[in-house]
Amino acid sequence: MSVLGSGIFKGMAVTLKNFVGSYFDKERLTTNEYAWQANDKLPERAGDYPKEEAEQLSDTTTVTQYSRNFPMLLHDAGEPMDTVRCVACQICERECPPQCIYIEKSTEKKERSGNKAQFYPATFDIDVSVCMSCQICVEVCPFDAIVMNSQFELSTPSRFGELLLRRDDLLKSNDYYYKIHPEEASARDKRIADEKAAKEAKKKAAEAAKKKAAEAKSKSEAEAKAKEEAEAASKPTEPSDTPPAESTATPSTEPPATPTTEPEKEGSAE
Amino acid sequence: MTLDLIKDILLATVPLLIIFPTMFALTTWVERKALARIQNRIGPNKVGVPLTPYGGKLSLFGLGQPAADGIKMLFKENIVPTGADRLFHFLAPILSLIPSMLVLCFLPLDFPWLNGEQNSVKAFMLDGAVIFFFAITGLNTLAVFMAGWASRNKYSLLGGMRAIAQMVSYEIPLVLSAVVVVMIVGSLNADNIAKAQEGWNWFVFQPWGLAAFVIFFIGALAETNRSPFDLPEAESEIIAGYFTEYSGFKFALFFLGEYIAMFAISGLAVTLFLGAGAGPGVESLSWLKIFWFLTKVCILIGVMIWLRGTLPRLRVDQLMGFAWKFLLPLSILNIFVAGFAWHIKDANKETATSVVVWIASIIILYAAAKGLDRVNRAKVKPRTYQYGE
Amino acid sequence: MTVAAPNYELVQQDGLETSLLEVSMGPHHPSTHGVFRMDVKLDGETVVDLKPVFGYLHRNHEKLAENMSYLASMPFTDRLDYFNSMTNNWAYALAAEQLVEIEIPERAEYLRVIMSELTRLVNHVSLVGFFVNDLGALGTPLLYAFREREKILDLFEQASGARMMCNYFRFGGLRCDVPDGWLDRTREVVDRFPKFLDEYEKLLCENEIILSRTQGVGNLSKELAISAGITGPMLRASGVNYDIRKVDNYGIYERFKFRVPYSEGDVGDCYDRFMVRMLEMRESIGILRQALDGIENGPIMGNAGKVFKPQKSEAYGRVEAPKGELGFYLVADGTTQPYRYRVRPPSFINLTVLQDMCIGQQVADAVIILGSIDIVLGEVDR
Amino acid sequence: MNEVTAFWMLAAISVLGALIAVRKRNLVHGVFALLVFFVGLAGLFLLLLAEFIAVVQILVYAGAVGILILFAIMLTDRVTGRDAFRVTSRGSFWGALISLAVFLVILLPTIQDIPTIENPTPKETIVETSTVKQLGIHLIKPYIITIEILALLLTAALVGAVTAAQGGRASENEENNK
Amino acid sequence: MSEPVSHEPVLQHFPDVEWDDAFGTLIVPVAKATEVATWLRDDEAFRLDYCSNVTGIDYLDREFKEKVKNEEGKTETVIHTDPARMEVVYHLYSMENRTGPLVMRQRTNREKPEAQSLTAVWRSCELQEREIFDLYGIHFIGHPDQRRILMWDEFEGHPMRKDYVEPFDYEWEPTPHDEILEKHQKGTVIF
Repeated sequence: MSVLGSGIFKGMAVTLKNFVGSYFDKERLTTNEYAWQANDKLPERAGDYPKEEAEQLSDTTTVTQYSRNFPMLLHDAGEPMDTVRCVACQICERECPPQCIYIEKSTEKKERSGNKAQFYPATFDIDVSVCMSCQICVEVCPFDAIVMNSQFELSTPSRFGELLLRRDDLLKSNDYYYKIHPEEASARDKRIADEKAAKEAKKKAAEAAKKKAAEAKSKSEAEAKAKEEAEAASKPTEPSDTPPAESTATPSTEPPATPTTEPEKEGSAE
Repeated sequence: MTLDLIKDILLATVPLLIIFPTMFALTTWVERKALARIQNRIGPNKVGVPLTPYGGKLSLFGLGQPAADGIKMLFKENIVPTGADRLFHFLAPILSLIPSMLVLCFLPLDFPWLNGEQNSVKAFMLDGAVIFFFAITGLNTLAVFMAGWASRNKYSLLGGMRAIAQMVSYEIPLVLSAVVVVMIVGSLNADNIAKAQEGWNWFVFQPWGLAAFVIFFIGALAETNRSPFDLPEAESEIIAGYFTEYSGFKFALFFLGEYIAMFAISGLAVTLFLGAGAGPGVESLSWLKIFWFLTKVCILIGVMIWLRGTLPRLRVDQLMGFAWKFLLPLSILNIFVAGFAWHIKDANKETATSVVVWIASIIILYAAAKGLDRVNRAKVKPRTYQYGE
Repeated sequence: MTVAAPNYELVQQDGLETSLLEVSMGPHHPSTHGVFRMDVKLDGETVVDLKPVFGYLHRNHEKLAENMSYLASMPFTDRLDYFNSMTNNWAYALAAEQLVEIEIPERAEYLRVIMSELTRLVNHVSLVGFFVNDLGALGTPLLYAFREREKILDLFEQASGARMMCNYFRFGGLRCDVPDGWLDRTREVVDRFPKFLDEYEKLLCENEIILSRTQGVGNLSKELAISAGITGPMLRASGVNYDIRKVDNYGIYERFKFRVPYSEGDVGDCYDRFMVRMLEMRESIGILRQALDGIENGPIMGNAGKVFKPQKSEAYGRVEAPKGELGFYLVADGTTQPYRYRVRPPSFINLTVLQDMCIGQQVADAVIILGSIDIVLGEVDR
Repeated sequence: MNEVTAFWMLAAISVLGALIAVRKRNLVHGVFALLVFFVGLAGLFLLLLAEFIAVVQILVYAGAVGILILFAIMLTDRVTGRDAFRVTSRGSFWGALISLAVFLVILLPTIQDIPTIENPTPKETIVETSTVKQLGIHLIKPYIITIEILALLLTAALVGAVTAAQGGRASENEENNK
Repeated sequence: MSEPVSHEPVLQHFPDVEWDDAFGTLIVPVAKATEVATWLRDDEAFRLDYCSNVTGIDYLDREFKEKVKNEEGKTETVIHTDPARMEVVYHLYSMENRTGPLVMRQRTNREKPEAQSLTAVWRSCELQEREIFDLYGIHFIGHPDQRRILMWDEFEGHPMRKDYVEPFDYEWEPTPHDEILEKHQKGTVIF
């Protein structure tokens, strides 16, 4: 037999505890203010700024390093179009569930820094008003050319044009990628390097096998060399010529050595 | 003579018209802040006073929010639904504000510093102040009905019907619990009631007074449509009840009327049970009376906000049952308890009698409440839950 | 066996004619949990007739999926029951994995269980909040629930990059592994959760108003519940001990020790549905603890192959989603697109008995009965 | 600005309210006009310093009776009629004349007995004893029997009403049981 | 997985019922559907008291090319024809025995599709059959409340049918996505 109204009083005790607790207990008041609200600066669309500034700005528009919103195109250090990784193979376009990507292949091949000549995307549009950030394009890309950005403040006053991100809006440097998703970026680069090294080692091994008949004993040396090269390749690309002003710990100089296991590429890439 | 009359009228009404709407504005802010904190949010904290036209502002924990709300309400479009009764749709918010404003005059609030040291100013000096209060509060019902009927909306109509039934029902325990005080004091005059409680002789410190206060407070919650009795505006059931179709300043007037009614009824509760302006230091500084009075009102409002943040609402039949089957018998019993206490009062053996009165009253009232609760509570089987593998 | 919808006869008293008030509750009514409409006929405040109206959010999800590759409709399953994208993913993956034989790695199975039980916590805790909100509680319990839900959504975000539309499961495993330290953070959240549940129960379970509002409201008998295909907590509240985690033992659920709470009586009212969910959360925490203890490092993706192209066959995969049995029925015709793709949405079928439960109750009860069914319109309308 | 002005204003409001209440075909409008009349009357009572009567006027007539009528109206099917369609009965002129005559015959002597407003009773005598108290004493002392009989009657009526309502519900339950 | 139900007793009890081994399903003639369903629900051995899922399927006339190895070990293309038909698939479980599923089909023609409503047997069919009626146009004989459910009442056609052609979208308004879709249509990308 309970006291009359005891349930109500218990409930009121809980709310009182929460009321008082919200002033003292961080657990009870988990709300954070927007970064830009703290210093009374209105957010601007990153696309309105010159590239370097935009990349700095995205500090304030990134929530956590894990949040992934809308795809972007990666390029290595240097002039974006010279180092873009995308070869316009159009797999992502085909696999995109809401069909928001449009790619036009370039007519001629173009030399990339350090790589052999490849096609490049003449047009690469993503309609972010349709994109649902499902990351299937990232998953199916065989060249690690498309990764997820983390900008979410993309509201614009107009419905046309500005929500259709063009190729130049989408091109982002690897440094920027390191900045917004450090763990993921280093893991990805490590994997790329490993794959490259494995490939080269294989190639070397094959060559060595050919030469084996002639020079059997040089095999071990070649492998040691391959290993060395793999280590060299695992270092990410050099920083861009004009590094962001406030990028204090540029990850490119010293990549965070967090060996996160990155998923193998799966899904259909037919 | 005419000039004197106008001066008197102004002196009597202007302070009330300044104090209570200001308190209303602050209360909306406090309520939002307090509810936010109860719900582990921050609440409004941005709107402040702009310092220069080019930027920079004084936030003051979002104290500018009521002003911003008011401005927003003023400039919103006034929408009258097609098929609505335009005249009544317009009159209803005004009619809901007038009674709540009017009853403020019956509170024992006088402003001593306004008209010289001796002549304190008071709006009304009526013998039947308490009963006047209830009569005029009852008029609110009509405004609610008007709003509900004139909107030509089924939800509004349902809300209006609920509101009328609720207000009519809860007026009875409200009046009956006030009767106890009237009976003991022997006057309907608010000033006499206040005078009877000077010092620390607040009626809430009597057993019957405590019971009557609790009943009165519950009734007051229902009269002002506050949670858990906010059925006429239950947003999960009937959208916003009788003011579903109101927008802009008309809605603001309803809002204002509702909060002023809250102040008024809390003011009456303070007058009847919490010693009106009594408090430490009132003998030397007469204006402290007003301070204490308003402080007590604010505490009651705070409890209302707290309840709003905690409780879900009742159902219509439960609400009516609670008024008629629980509060009404209890308040009638309380009248007898008060009579009994008054009857055996003995100046010679004050401590002994008061102890007897306390124990007897509490036992009687609690047993009655418990019994009523048991009778009224719906019969349900006790629940047991099993775990299957 | 089937129980027909009860008929309410208007009582005519002494020739006094009364007419019914027809109210269309929805689609923009605040407590229909989305765009849902109930055509209600009222006698005073008593519900005489109630007809649910669906389809405001209909986008023909099934047709869309039939014109897409198998993988491409995975992100769209998130949008079915947007509170529980993980279990939706799992049900779809389960059906597709029956079409082709894929071995799922150990770690992936563990992570699937962890994700789905976290989802169950998210769903039940916010459902109870919404339910009390429907009772008129101004959102306080809901916001407490959301405070805890945010922590779990943060975990989802860390794992998959998105808070709600996770799109995390793949045929044969998971899309990517969880980041470093994720399991520790999960353990922290899981360890803190019972403390929150204690507070929540103190706030809600003894409140006299909640008791009197929910007990005896919206009764659902055991027979009708079984016949109408009610599943999930709602079925167990009606006194049937049936949990697909136990019956089907899909995934690796047979490794965990957990109990299925169900009501002993056959009342099956709103209070039972509310309490069964509260009790289920405690069991989910138990599963989570065991799973976090048992998980080991390893691969997270089986050898699904590059192209998902099953042979001509059909499969029906079902999981115990927080709202009930979520089933996916796939008919493959040997191409990369499913020939028939059917979702068996729990909240849609649970709505079958809405009319039966509401007739004779008050308007206010109709709202909380709808709340206790726990519907998400993305799933109902598909 | 004195009592006379107030009197005329209140009188005008009351008469206007009463007229509108009679003339309006929209029932709800009519009821609210009637309420205006009641409140105006209460104001007149207040002017006569009969504050308790004024309170009762508002409490009973504006509050209770008004709401009762409103509830009755809500049970009817058609609330509004059109003001243009009005059947004026023949001989309305004679009716008005007769009612005026009755009014004069019955009320004129009473009106003449009342002290005129220009010469009101001195304030002090009224303020001395409050009307509420006087009324209470009168009700308890000379009219105690009447009051008790009235109370009994009202209680009987209340019990009767409850029984009637219960009877209705009982038959309903029986029907449900069938 | 829960224990599957053996279909043999059904075939013995009802000679009209066929068993399709490829899909593992009973094919029940429309006329007998209610009888079979009631028996399945009430029979002590089955007690299939829970109808989980009701699905409509639309088959157009289709030709399948299948590469089959013949006796000589050579691959050979065999052409199957799949006749046009409509099917209603029921997934039946038993809550009492915790067994299931047993899959049951009613097969009907495409021109005037009709099937027996099993709402009287399992109440859970009520909304699902309404949905099939709405999206496939299969008429359920004996359904208590056969109206459109997901599409609006004035809608014409049955959108889930394989030969359904989308009408001109009168609610169309331009979006930036149109540009992309147009390019998709012009280009090689076909979904």
